Amino acid sequence: MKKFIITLHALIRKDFTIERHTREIFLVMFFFALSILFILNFVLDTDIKARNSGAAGLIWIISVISGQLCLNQIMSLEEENDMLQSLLSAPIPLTAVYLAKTITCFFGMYGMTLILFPLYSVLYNVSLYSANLLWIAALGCWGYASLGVIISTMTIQTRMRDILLPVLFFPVIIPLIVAVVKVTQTVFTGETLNSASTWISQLIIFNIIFTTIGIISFDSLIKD
Amino acid sequence: MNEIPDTLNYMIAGYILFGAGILGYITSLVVRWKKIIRQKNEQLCHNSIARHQQ
Amino acid sequence: MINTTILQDTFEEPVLAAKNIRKKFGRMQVLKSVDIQIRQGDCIVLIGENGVGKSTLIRILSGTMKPDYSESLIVCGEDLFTSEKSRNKIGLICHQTMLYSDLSALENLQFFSRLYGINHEEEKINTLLDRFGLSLRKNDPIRSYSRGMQQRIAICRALIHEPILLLMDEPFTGLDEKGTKILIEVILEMKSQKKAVLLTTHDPNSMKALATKYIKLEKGLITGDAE
Amino acid sequence: MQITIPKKYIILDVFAAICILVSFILVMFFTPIEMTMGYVQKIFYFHVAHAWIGMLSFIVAAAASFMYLIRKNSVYDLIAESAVEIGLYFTIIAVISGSIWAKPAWNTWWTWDPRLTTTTIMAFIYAGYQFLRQSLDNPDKKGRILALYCIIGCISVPLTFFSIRGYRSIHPVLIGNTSQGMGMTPPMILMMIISIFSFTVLYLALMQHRFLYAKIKEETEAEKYEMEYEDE
Repeated sequence: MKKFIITLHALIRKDFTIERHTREIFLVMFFFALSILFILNFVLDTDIKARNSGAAGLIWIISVISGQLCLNQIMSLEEENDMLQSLLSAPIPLTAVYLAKTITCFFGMYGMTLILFPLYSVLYNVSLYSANLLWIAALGCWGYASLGVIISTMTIQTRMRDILLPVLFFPVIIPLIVAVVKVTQTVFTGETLNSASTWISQLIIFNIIFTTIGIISFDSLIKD
Repeated sequence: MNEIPDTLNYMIAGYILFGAGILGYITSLVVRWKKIIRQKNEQLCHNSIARHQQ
Repeated sequence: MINTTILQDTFEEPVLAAKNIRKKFGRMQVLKSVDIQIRQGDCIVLIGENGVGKSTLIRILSGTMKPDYSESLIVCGEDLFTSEKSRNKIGLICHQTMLYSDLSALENLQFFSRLYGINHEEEKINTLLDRFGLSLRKNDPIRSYSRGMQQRIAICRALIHEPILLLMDEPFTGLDEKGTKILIEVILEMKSQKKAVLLTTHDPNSMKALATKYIKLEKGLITGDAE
Repeated sequence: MQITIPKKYIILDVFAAICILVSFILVMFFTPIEMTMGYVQKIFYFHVAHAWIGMLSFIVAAAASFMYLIRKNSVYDLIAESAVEIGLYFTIIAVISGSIWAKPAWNTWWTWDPRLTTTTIMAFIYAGYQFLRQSLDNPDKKGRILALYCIIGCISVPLTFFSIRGYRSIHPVLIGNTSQGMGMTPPMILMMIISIFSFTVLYLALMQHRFLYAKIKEETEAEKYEMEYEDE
């Protein structure tokens, strides 16, 4: 168990070190999200009602679309120079590789959403502050990362690579997006969380199902 | 008594769609089938020539 | 009489014992039934034509690829597929460098030494880098290195956990003069330390001084002791 | 050696053709005309049958994928391939015909009804599966990756359905009536069962041919691969 954590730590730290050197993933993802946020301005310009009611959906759609960049980039790191084979030959369980990738991707996504929420409220003059958002965003991002890592592991091994990821990923992520948007909306409108309890449980179920699938099946995805 | 709305056109469109769909799929299957048979025969020829040469 | 003494001499547990390995690609039976035994102090050179399955065999023996069937595949007394520990004893060098090109040499080696659970990593990394003549540039990203230097670090990476068995797929391709010299030294050292090496090469003649045995892979079978 | 379609396949083909023809005639001449919608209601029988085939092949594909992961037998992969292709076809037809029906019935081409939405998302997943199949090379890994994607899709679709259904139950929509709200009379129900049955027969007939095709294609491709490999 201790060894597992050391391995996990090493894998995650490696991803962050690469990110620190190149600043390829997070910054690009963040500026992509920012530019979408600005484009929205032309749509939402005068419609104050839409700004309020659409906030949850818009923010999550922005993070879903820009998170895709992170998924692509994070997995193609391993595809370059046959790194997957290198990891396979090391005395580590592949579950650790899956979890490490999911955690890294989770941090990237989580960081971005946490910036997006206040940014949206500043730019569009909507008040969206609630402590509950912290764990709701965490649940959403984890589900996104756990399924996204599985799908992007599939797509990096294909000929089409980057363009295939959204086509495969978006249809299957819909239940998560619906649930997380609903919960966020409930928070924004100031209702009690009890009224969104089915959504929260769905969010949790989704997380559990896809994390389990990833843990079970990851080795069969990357082994020859 | 209520008038039954005239929606015959829609029905005809729908059934043309069904017919075209089924026939279209069967046709595509037949076309692909013929193509693969041709390929297979070519391959068999190629193989027998290769064997002959050996 | 002479025969028996030789037998007794080599009668130790083999470093790697593989029996009846089979591998299919689609419907193509690349490896039909491969038996390999590598003993301590061996340097086996695997030859064969292109596309005959040399790289596949290396990958299977290193545990990165699963064969369709294998009667046994044992490294140092442990089953390669069930025991993670046995992977600690194998070093692998492939065509690709298997290094993160955005990390520096030092960071790459640190990462792998953590994966392999090595103590006193700093010392080991520094001695290795010194030996391969890389300590001056150890903080530059791998991307900026020349091909030969990258290959040298790839060798460092394979040696960091002090493997008992070194598997190399065309190690001399793309290696500069200095690297070749060092690699030959490494192989000689492995031999003298009763460790084992298995490598493939496209130029078997150059390996005459090092090889203890040539084996040939042909039509999915090993035809041993080919010259 | 000439490859031909086995004789026994033709029996099922003929049976399927008769079934479809009979149900078509029954729909056209022997079903009552619905009062509020008129003739267009007759699309309903075939539409439901198409959607049913889509669902059925989705389940077949997921089950076959699951078996493939356990047994590693390429037959299951071929079954999944056939099922997905036929399912995609029927699902698309079902969605379009539903749209044709919705125009006179609900006075709109499209509504965000949960059933409609879920079926369309299912078609997207099928399409993604097809793209994935086209762009994977390694034969062994291909099967595993596809099987896993199929299973993920199969888990995701019901989740989507329930999530959208829950959404509607909180926010009532203008068009509450889905297909059940029509008040079907016994002959209608009977007709629906007949058409579903005939389309299932058609599905089986198509599946056997598609499966045979997939098998031969795999053989040819494997042989090609082999020849290329030997040439190297």
